[in-house]
Amino acid sequence: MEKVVRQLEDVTIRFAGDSGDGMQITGAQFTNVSALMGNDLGTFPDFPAEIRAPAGSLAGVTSFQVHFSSREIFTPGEQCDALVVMNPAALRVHLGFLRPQGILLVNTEEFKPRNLTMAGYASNPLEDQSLSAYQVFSVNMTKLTREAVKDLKLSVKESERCKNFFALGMAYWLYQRSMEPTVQFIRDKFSKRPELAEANLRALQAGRNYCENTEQFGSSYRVPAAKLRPGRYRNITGTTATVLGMIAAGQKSGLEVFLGSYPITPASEILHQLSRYKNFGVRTVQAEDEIASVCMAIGAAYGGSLAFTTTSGPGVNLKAEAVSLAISVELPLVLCDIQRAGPSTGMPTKTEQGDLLQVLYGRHGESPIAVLAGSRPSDCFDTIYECARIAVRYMTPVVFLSDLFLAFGAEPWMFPSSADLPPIPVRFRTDPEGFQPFQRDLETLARPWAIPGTPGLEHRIGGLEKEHLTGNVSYDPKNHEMMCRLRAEKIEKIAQEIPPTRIDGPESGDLLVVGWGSTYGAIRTATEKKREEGKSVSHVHLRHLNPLPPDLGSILYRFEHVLVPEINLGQLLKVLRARYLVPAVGLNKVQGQPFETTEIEAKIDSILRGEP
Amino acid sequence: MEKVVRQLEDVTIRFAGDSGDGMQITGAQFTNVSALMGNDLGTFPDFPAEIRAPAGSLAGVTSFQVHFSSREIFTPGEQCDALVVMNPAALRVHLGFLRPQGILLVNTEEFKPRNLTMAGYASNPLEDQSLSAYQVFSVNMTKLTREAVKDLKLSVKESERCKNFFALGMAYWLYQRSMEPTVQFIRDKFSKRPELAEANLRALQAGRNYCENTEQFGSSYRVPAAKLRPGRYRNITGTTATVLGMIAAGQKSGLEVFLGSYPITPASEILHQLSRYKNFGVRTVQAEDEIASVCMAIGAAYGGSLAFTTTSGPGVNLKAEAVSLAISVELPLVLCDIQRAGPSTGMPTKTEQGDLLQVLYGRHGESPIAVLAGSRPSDCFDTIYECARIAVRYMTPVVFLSDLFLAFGAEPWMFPSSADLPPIPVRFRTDPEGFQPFQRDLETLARPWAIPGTPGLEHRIGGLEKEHLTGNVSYDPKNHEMMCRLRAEKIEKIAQEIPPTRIDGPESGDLLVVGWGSTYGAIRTATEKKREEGKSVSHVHLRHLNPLPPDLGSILYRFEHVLVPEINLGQLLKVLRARYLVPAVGLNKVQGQPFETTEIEAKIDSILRGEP
Amino acid sequence: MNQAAAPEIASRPLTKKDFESDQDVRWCPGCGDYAILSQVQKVLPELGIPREKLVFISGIGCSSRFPYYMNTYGFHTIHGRAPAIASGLRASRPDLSVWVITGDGDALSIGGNHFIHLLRRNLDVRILLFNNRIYGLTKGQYSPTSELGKVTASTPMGSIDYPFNPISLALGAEATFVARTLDRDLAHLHETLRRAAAHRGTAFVEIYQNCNIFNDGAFEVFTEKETKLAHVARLEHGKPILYGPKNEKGIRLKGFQLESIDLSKAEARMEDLLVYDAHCPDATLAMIVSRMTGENNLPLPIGVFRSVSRPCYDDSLNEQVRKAKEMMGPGDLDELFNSGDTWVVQPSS
Amino acid sequence: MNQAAAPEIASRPLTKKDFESDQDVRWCPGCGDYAILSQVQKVLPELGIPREKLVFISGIGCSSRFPYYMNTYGFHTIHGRAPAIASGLRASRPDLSVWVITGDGDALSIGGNHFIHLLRRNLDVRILLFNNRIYGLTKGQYSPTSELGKVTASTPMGSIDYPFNPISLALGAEATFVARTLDRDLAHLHETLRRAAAHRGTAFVEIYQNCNIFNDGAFEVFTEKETKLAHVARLEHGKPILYGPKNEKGIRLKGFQLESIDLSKAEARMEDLLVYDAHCPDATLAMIVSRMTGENNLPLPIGVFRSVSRPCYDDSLNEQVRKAKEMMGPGDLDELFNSGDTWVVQPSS
Ligand SMILES: Cc1ncc(C[n+]2csc(CCOP(=O)(O)OP(=O)(O)O)c2C)c(N)n1
Ligand SMILES: Cc1ncc(C[n+]2csc(CCOP(=O)(O)OP(=O)(O)O)c2C)c(N)n1
Ligand code: SF4
Ligand code: SF4
Ligand SMILES: [Mg+2]
Ligand SMILES: [Mg+2]
Repeated sequence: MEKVVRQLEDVTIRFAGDSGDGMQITGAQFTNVSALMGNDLGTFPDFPAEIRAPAGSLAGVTSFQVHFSSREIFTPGEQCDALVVMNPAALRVHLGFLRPQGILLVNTEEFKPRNLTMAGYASNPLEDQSLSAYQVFSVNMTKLTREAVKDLKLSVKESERCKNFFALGMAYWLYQRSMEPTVQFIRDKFSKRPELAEANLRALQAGRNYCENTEQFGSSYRVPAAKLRPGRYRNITGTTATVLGMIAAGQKSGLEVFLGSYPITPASEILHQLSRYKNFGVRTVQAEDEIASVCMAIGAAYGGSLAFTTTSGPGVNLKAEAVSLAISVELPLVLCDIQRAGPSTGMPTKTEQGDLLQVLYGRHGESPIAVLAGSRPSDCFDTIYECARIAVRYMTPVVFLSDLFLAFGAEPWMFPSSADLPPIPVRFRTDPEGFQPFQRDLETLARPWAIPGTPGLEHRIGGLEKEHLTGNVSYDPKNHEMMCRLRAEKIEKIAQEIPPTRIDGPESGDLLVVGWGSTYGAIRTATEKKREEGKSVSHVHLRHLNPLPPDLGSILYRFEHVLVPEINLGQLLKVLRARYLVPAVGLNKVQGQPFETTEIEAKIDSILRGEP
Repeated sequence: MEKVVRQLEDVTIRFAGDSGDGMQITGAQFTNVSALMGNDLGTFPDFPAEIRAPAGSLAGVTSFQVHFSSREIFTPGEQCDALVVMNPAALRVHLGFLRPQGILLVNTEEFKPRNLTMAGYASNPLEDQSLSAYQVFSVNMTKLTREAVKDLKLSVKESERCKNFFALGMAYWLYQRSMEPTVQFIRDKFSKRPELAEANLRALQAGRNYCENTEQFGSSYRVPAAKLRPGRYRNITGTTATVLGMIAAGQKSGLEVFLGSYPITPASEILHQLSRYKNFGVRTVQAEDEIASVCMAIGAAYGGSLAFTTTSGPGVNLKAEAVSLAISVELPLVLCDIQRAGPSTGMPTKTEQGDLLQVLYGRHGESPIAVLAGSRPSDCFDTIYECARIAVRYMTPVVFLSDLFLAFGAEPWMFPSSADLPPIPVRFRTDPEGFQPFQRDLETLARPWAIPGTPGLEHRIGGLEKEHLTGNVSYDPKNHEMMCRLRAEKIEKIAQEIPPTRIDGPESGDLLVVGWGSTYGAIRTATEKKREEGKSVSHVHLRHLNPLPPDLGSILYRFEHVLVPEINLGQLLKVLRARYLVPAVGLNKVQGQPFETTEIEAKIDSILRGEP
Repeated sequence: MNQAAAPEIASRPLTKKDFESDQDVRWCPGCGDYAILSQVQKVLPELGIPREKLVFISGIGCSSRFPYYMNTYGFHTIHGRAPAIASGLRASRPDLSVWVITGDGDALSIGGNHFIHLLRRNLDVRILLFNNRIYGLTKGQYSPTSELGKVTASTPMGSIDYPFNPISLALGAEATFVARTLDRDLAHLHETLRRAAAHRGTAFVEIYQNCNIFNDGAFEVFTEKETKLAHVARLEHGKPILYGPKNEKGIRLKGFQLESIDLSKAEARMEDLLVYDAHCPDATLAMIVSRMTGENNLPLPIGVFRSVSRPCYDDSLNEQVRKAKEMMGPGDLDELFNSGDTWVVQPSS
Repeated sequence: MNQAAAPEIASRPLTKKDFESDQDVRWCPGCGDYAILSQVQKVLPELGIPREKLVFISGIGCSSRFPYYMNTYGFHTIHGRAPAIASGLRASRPDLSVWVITGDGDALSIGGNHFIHLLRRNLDVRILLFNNRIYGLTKGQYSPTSELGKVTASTPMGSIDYPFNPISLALGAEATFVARTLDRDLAHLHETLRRAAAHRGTAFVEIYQNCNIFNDGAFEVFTEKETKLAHVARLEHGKPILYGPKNEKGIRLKGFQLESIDLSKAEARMEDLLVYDAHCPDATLAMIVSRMTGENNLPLPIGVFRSVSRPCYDDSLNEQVRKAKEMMGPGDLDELFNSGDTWVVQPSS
């Protein structure tokens, strides 16, 4: 049978199954192949909070979504065009994300009464017409895999474990992906167990052949290469981008990188990855708790290291007192907050932007701090690099905000060459002549970085209020006010280096959508769409949240309406309204999930229609 | 010689000396006598951060200020009419607070080269004309005291230690105070050492006689009794008012009071005082740190106690994660933040209002909390009582904000009778029928308080997101949003019980001054003064900072200008601007000192003159 | 509420089933936590404490999910703080039986301070520490009980943190009851839980627990049939410390060192053996024995290391409250308001 | 920076004066802190460490004001966290000599967790704990070392918290160097500081310090001429534990109990006495001896309880960095960027 190949601009596919089903590897392979085929990409994995919940349970479902395209894209996709489910629980959890008429590839083997019950199905959805809105392809992948490998003398368990590659083979046929990179991957991965390599290869091939040969599938799809900026690319998650940014900042500043951390989802992965780069002189310490981890970083910063501490919301609470010390003694430090859904333990494996106000204001007294946020996985590299640069230039702690969606999401990154990175000049104070620990640089108001070990600069610092210039303890009323204002002014000074704000869309008009952090992709896509529809809608995405860009106020005033979409109940919104007195409104979602483009589009439409 | 007695409306006197000089007792006696004579009063002590710095050093100076009046007053006074200094260091530190032409009583004995040098004087100010702006009375109080007691066979040290009563005797003559209460006090205090009682009595009398008999003093002053509301009064500090409020809330709710605390200035005194009331069933625990102390309070609240935790700024940082847990599991708890000057250790013995934003926003995720602030020492009673009432009625943590100035300041309090206090009804859930741990009361959105020990209500709670009604762990996206919004709505509901906002001055006009916390007295005095001058200036002082009073917005819009004076860099200001989009401006002071009325007056004038 | 009350006896005998909640248990299949849960559910009916008087308080970690599975009162709190929350509850509610469930990370890393302070205060609380020598919930970082050199997600070149010995640490922190048991030795686990329940004061039980995902087999030699008898010695008060497949080995003290002797050998004498004393007021013996870790030809001791009586913080606190009421009379609010120097302002006529 | 370097010898011999800063010392007159400050300033010149290589890190408390008075690098941090800040500094700067100054509240109450973790990690840091058994700076609340029944500002009816024994706690936390000395015994203080300085690893020194304002005389029997000889025993490695005005008393082991014997009596024999071994790999002996507190007819031991060698966390960390560089070569940024699967997008022609 000759099959039709249709061309599509972009496709979102999601692989979902039990924790033991290998969905993460499957998704990663699909991603890799698509990257090598020249598509633009966005990916996002989704894990359960339980480590390995009972097989077949709803709690045990894990998934990986790939959005690949022949044009530039900014998100890992929202509604899926295709969904691969390995069992009833996966169907139950993920069906809601499949668009009407979407392709549903189902592994029928697991649709047995026990599993159906565990997934909360009263009847078998494959048989009760409840899936009639979709193009359902029911295939017993497990059985077909067993058969494909049966003469290899593997145990049943080992045989069946190859079924994810069967599913991948089907997906490869469906979207006309090249097999070669995955064939190579399997050969490498199982180089010590050739029989397993063979089994997985057969499963992959069998899946592909099944689609090619059976009548079930009438057409396949092609997504041509995208026109990306020429250059060398790699796929990168927000986490890896952050880690590389830390190392790059260390190399470019000539400082040794120190990380004090305590494991917490979704930040732990930074600790894991960074700890592998000791050959860059990187020191990572897993401390006894968050307080110790930030204190260790402060100790290292005091000693002249480029110090980081990584955590998520609950850890930021615990670090606040020590961050306040760093503000008071004016030492450089980057606090990375990889946000997750709160309050309290909340939903630790779900995303949120709930910590903006806490990092801005969550310390006692007047303790101003710089705050920057990454906006897409690859942007985490540039943002953390800039955080480090500001920290050492202004001698101040800086907060790097990211979130679970950014940290785990991935996209192609045209990586820079080290020579092109902005310099991070650091000069430790060494001259004892006229040294005063709190004498400030006129341009930045930074105090000198005078590290222990430097002869002649012996001095004392501490958390009590310090006398201007000398740094001696002072309870003088006017001095305290001066120091409070100087610390605030120093942070405000950072604004002098913020580049002009980029506006996507017209410079003035009906509506400006202002975002920060991981909402970038959804807002960008939605606002572009609206402009394509001829609407006067622009987009500003803030990297610098404190201080805000100096030109922001004048931009805001040029628009009729201002909309601030956030994955919280309106935090940047409060900041902008207080600062600029603009009647901005929020679009707020707190579901542990990113925005869907359509949600933002709908809000834009309603504002433009003049609805309240 | 016949001496003149002049009548004054009000007077501020400050006693200042070395830590060992007994200035606190002296001030307290002056206060007590003035109260019994019917004056209205405000007092404020000032301690150094060091426990007992070297005698004669600037760091060792301590003082006590008394403002007493024949009309109603609201502050412990600002510029002093009279200053008593026991040594050069005290003169150096406090002279700036004496008004021009003010009375300066100096103990000359200590004005020796060594002490002058320690105080940083190059020449003796008593001799170099530098005090010519004041009415200086130089008296060798130490020597005169020694002489007065010389036949009592005391050691020199013991004799000299009576000199504070000599100074007090002088002050009593100067302001025509009755001696009797202090005579009684001395007899009681030294009942076991009659020779010391005698010595102090002689010193007191000698001081008075000295003024009466020498030519040095031409006139004395009388401040008649004030027309206070009839009733029974006592003098009360903010701290004691807070402690009594806690006990009262316990008694009226029928709950046992539990305090988990860790010592920190200026909050420790609450722990000290409350721990003396075990006969009220009060349990106080000094925990190993702030985290443990709030966690113990949460444990006690879970068990059905009326739970408090007390601290200052740095401790609030540390408690944030646990407060977030209390918000998530919806347990009642009152967190008392007695603010001091930050950031970091800052100036621990100085006042500030620097923690408003931290208590509002200093937690991860969306974790809304109720916040109330006391405005004068006696108001701490009503405010903490209201905090406790809200906590148990809405099943939520509530923040009680006070500060060092309120905590240590004192004023007369017409105390209520317990019967007049608002009821605090509490009903623990006991009926297992239809029990759901997160089913809400329709009026308050509070969940039931179902304490361990209740048969049939066994259930589990925790910091993970909870399913509406059942409280089971839930990762459902829509449920999370619903719960976040319900928690926020519950806090907003409290607004339904906030009484109409009291406006001092016209209901609309040129300028509204909005304050919160300990700035009450200064703002009230300044705005009254301006109204007396015929200016259209009103005053609103907020007890409820979250939620804000429902009528506040409409009040703000009725004034041309809004001024928000704060002892910080503009925190309530941010909140009001963001919420109501009013172009309010701030008057900000961060010197570890309260406002002076004149500072507020000057700002009012400049706004009314249209200056930016 | 808040009156000290002897735990009432429930009206009908409870069974294990009564202690199972309706929530699906979500640990990995094969996790040692299952066995512990099951034994706790089996021990409770034997204690005669009514279900509503039982409270399980946990921190965060795989182990800390425990309370959800118990049909008693339960509170899954925050990482490391369960001992403090339990302290507040117990200090104010002497009628409740309070149990802390924690992990090696939860109790000894972030929660280390609350752990040692609870032990010294000796509130009447049980602490069950599930020691799997790894962070399970956060996917496999090393913990304060992980061995030196361990390669984990956060230590690609091996751990360089010298581990705590939880028993030694507890003894150094003035604990009054210290025990160790194993997830796989059900009878011993059962018995140890019973003893912990019987102790008045803080009862600390370290339970070796297998995490078959991130640290599988960490305690294998102590739990597998072939090796366990040769490597595990049960401490029994008043008896010599014996072990070996036929109890043919014993522990003898030589100076301050312990040594293993083979009783089947000629020169070895039973009388030389160390007779265990768990009730010794001094913790020294327990301390020496805690240093045996199943290595260097010495066995791993399990059982009760120490069990002595000392006043509980909660009892003392309640006693102070009682005494204050007795001495000063129950507080009267109006009297309280009206104390110190007061004065009257008369209505002006 | 950051290279391991043997502390250089300063160019001219330093004196006590060199270590005095220009700040006025602001402790209460008569406070024991003065004596400690002075001895530290006297010991330092003897160590041959250049001033700029010395860093004093403190928490919050009266004692923690210490760094301000030292003409070295100094960091007065936040309450309880000095051990963690010191750890970060030392882990990244092996060339510095790092000293932690702390109090009984700072180290054992709020800072308890960092304290025990520093000890187990054994970073090369000295901890001087000024134990006055009270919170001085916050005006007299009881501390974790205050005795039961103590009446303080926060315990009007007496403390009910059973205190820590800091030496025992440190030993239970795997400390490698543990010592005790007294503010009033200058020679002993001096010598103990010297030994602590010489230890490679975490050297913990508890210093009994009189707070004459809030807890005056807490250690009087151990410091006053009339009583001290009868109540204090000096531990010396390899020697029997003797005390008494004429060293006529000694300590003997009886089972696991220590007892005092009077050598002037007939039946007492010198050979029966416990010979102290501070270098014993096992901490048992130190633990037993730590239980003597100067009460019950037994003396208070002072001196070095334990001094053993174990790899330091900081050394191991630096070794891993060295090894990684050796194995993988010093990192190259461009290579790092360009790793994993990469692909090229060609300019469209
Ligand atoms: C304040 C805070 N920090 C970190 C975490 C992340 N966290 C959760 S559990 C855990 C460690 C769990 O280890 P353990 O106590 O040994 O329990 P196990 O999972 O092994 O049973 C960590 C680091 C958290 N939830 N909260
Ligand atoms: C986070 C925090 N909590 C509490 C305090 C208040 N505080 C300062 S020092 C101290 C205790 C001091 O006792 P100790 O460590 O024994 O030192 P000492 O003054 O006796 O030398 C306390 C509770 C603080 N500064 N910071
Ligand atoms: S990760 Fe380990 S400890 Fe956690 S549930 Fe799984 S097996 Fe058990
Ligand atoms: S309060 Fe005590 S410890 Fe503090 S300085 Fe005074 S005497 Fe020393
Ligand atoms: Mg564990
Ligand atoms: Mg102390």
